[in-house]
Amino acid sequence: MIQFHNVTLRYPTGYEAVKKVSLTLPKGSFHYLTGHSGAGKSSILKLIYRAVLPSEGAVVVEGRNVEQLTRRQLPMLRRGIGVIFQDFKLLYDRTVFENVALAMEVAGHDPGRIPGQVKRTLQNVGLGERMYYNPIALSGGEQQRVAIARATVNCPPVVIADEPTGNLDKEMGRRIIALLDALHQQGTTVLLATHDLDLAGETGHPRIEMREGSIVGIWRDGTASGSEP
Amino acid sequence: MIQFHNVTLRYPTGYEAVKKVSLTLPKGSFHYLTGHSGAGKSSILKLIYRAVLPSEGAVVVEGRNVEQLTRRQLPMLRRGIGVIFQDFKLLYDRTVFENVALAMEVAGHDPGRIPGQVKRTLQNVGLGERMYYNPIALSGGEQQRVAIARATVNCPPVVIADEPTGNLDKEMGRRIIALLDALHQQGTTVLLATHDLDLAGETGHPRIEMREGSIVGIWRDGTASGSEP
Amino acid sequence: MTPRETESATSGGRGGGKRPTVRRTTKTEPLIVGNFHARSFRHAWKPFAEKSLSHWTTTLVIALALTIYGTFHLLLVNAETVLNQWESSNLVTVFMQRGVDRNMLAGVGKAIKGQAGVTHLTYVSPKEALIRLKGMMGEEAKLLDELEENPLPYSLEFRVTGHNREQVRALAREVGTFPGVETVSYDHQWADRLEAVVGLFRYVGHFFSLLLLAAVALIVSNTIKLTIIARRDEMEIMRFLGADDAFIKTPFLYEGALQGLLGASGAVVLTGVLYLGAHGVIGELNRSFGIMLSVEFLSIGQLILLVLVGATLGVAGALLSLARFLEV
Amino acid sequence: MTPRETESATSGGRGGGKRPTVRRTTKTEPLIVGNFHARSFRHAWKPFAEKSLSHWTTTLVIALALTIYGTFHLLLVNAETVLNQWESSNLVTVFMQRGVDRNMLAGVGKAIKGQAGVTHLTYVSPKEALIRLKGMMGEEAKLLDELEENPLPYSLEFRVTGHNREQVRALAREVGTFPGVETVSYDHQWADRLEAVVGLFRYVGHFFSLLLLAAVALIVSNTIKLTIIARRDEMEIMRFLGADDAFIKTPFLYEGALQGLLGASGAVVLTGVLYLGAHGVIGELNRSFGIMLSVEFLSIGQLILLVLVGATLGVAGALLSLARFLEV
Ligand SMILES: Nc1ncnc2c1ncn2[C@@H]1O[C@H](COP(=O)(O)OP(=O)(O)OP(=O)(O)O)[C@@H](O)[C@H]1O
Ligand SMILES: Nc1ncnc2c1ncn2[C@@H]1O[C@H](COP(=O)(O)OP(=O)(O)OP(=O)(O)O)[C@@H](O)[C@H]1O
Ligand SMILES: [Mg+2]
Ligand SMILES: [Mg+2]
Repeated sequence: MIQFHNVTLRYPTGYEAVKKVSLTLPKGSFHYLTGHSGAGKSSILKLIYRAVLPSEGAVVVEGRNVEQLTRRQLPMLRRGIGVIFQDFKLLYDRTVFENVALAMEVAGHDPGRIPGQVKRTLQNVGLGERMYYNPIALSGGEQQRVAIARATVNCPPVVIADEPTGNLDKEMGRRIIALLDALHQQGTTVLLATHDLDLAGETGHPRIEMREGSIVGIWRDGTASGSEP
Repeated sequence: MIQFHNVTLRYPTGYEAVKKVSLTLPKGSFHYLTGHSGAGKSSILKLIYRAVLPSEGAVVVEGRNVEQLTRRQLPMLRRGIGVIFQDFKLLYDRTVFENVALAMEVAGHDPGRIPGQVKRTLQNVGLGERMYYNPIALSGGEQQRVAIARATVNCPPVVIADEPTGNLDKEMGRRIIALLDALHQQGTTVLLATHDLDLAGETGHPRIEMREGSIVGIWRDGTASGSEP
Repeated sequence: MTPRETESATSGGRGGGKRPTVRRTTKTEPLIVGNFHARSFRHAWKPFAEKSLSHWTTTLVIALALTIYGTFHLLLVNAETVLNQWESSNLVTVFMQRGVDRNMLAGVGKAIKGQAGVTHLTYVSPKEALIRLKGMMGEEAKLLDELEENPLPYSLEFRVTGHNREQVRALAREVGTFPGVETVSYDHQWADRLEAVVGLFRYVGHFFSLLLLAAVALIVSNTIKLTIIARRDEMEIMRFLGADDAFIKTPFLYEGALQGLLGASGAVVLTGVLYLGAHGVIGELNRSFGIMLSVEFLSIGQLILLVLVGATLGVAGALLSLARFLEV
Repeated sequence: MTPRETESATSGGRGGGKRPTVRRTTKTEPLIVGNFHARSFRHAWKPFAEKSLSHWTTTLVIALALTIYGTFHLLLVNAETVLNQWESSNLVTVFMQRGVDRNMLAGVGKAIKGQAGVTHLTYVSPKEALIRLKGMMGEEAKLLDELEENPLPYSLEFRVTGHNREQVRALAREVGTFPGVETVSYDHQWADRLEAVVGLFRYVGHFFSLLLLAAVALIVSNTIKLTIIARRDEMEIMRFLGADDAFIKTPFLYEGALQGLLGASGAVVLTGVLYLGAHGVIGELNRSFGIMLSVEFLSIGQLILLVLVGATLGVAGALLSLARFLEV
């Protein structure tokens, strides 16, 4: 469960990217997060995995206020959240396999289990063939899928995706959504930021709409409801 | 004018990303380049600004075979081509203004003319307010627009755009297309790779469709024609 | 026709300092070593194994710095040895009172022999002493021919070993109280001079030693910074993936230690080469001074110390870099 | 409440080695300097101005290396000066034949004064000579009391300056042929010894000098590599924007030159400090040896040379890095 209590995020420039946002994402839910460019989608996601700290209010993940995590607890939080970054954040000096394996190494997994799990995950995103290439040898869309594989390889309870289909054609985009949906079926909490309203409308999941830092509505099955308290 | 004569691009992995492509983009034309993820769109663009050399065939830009350019001629070629990279390639240790100004510095423009031109271009993409921020302080879509500003600030005869709207909402996407269209009206040759078929269909410009490294058709005003000789 | 890439303007491309090559390995999968320290060590060793110029040149520079450090100490050690040799082979001359006979002389000789460290005791007869004096006087010796009677007393000479200057002085004072002894003389002018030279050396050496050790730490810190910068993307990503401090920092500590250890080992070799090379010059010195300098190499203990100093400075440099560049 | 960013795991973030700060400048726009070289210099100076630890520590390390280099030369220069002083202030003693009178003595003295480089000519009477001899003999002087007549001849002493050993020898031989001169003696044992010491120094010094100069080039190359790696994205991007070689490379050459120049300047200062500090020790040496060593500092020419060596090595290091890491 992820909760935002009246959260405001003011960047050092003074710009308020998130304004008094309150939000609850129940365990095992799947939400889209939409809004214009600069609406604050990425900022919301960053608050969850504590890439930024709220200026006001509290972000609570699995019952813990992220702001009060100690140095030793922060890594644990992040291991529980698989993040697909808008800019991928891949390592270009190692193979696709090693990029994905890193997530498991960092989490301290049994080394014997790593290769099998990494391969399975890469095959899921259609990159079984490209496993031992460097990401530099992949197209934009293929890199995006590596990022997806890395975020999901540890089967984290929460997956956060920032424009995971921005570089993908419709078909591949649908495949990725289906993949995240499958994780959701297994109980993973998913939050997916996208600017593609069509894609967000295709599955029956609720859509949180942002505008200029505020949540203007949550749409469920095509009907709007007001912002949650 | 940009011409591909039977161009094949084989990457060091042995993968043929571009297969015997012949293509003519007349001076002042505007083409979309579409295709699935991994179809070879970015590879076609890279061949034009000589980020990669063809394995077979010849790429001819403004009457010159790019492969035969000397060390001194390559920079001249590139100054004539404004590239919007799929991954932006911005510098995060300087301001938006400086990022865009760099393109003018590199091209050896009169320093007195630089600030005015840079500001005008940034205002065109809606970033007049964000000029003295670092790109790190911008949203994904805003960064994409900085990349667009940098590619166009020198008013190059050719503009090449790789998914310039991948991180933008529909509205902002249209604005960017309109901006590139305006350049096209002034005589700039534009080639725009995108996976967004809707967007590509909205303007009347021809669309080159790729599949697995080959051009499968060129669509003009909704009708398909065969690949050019 | 092979494909050509002109994509990356620097050899670093987007990856580390290494050109990102497209690997298509035949082996099924890369080795993932389980042990945390094995992993850290692998990461630390990687740039060395990949023949990173900066890592090896840094190692060379550290080796140079520690060689200079080691050489200074070698010189100091040897200068002190020389000083001690000079002192301990000090010639002490005991002049007997006029009229002392051979019996009394023998008694004093026996008493002297009883003292610790006394070697090479010789009796000098008045006749022998006169011949020596003539030798000393050279041109002016002729005037001694005019003496009717040999005016010189019996004397005794001996050398002392294993004594420092203070102890020699005490011994001389004691011998001076023996019955029949007129006066005791010994020479320490040379020792004074050498001590001044050694003092200069020590001054310069300590000055440079401090600076050099600081330099080594800074050089290591610089190379570590290089690695940190080259790996900053990796570290940022690892943080987001949930890596803890130990996971991120330990490889750098290993790298620093490795840097220092390799540098120190290089220094040991270089110092050795220098030592062997200096042998010829020292031989010449020996001939010139008419002495037998036996120059010593650093002891095993000192060598181990040198290597430990290297490793410690390496780790210190790594910590410096981590504190400075890895804000956490 | 101020906003807090924990975004970047390294201080480098995505930019250079510097934490990317969000600037909202009040000045209207950044200065874009037109001149190509001004731009290159600005870029080269930037890390220094930003107090980049690695740039300043590299500068310090270069300063140290060049200080050691400079100090060796200082020591060599001074050792050679000392050698020359010793030789040229060599005391030459001229013993006259028995029975030579004051007139003849004066004649010889005049002839000697006519020779180049002769200073401090003094006449030593037989009486004076006897007193000195007694002083030399110490305990054994008593036997001289028994002489009825002073057997010593007249003698002359003088020093020669500006002569090397060979020239002193030739002079002595010539004076030996003057009428009434019995024999001429001079001492060059000391010079031999010092020459051996200087030889050792020269050996060690040259060994280290070569290594140190190589080290300086390598260190510079390392720091330049640091900048290249930190700026590799920038350079790749500039290449794609159409930058030519000069635009990309010149700032690095400036940076190398700057690094070397600053290091060399530091070395000049350090050497100076060391020189002043050594004064005390040298004074002690002077007292101990009973000599007047006037230690010289490096000449203006040598200082300029040192700075030029620094700059050259800096540029060499930059070229090395560019060749190695900036594949073009
Ligand atoms: N580090 C930062 N410092 C200052 N301002 C920032 C920072 N990051 C983002 N902003 C600003 O906050 C606003 C929201 O940014 P955010 O990245 O959350 O937008 P977004 O909804 O993800 O947009 P996009 O769809 O374009 O990625 C933007 O206007 C941006 O300029
Ligand atoms: N440097 C490279 N080395 C080896 N293979 C490469 C390299 N770059 C691209 N490829 C491969 O070539 C194919 C075409 O890549 P390209 O980047 O042109 O695709 P794209 O059409 O731009 O796809 P996307 O829409 O996902 O960006 C891909 O399958 C990719 O894996
Ligand atoms: Mg975003
Ligand atoms: Mg692409």
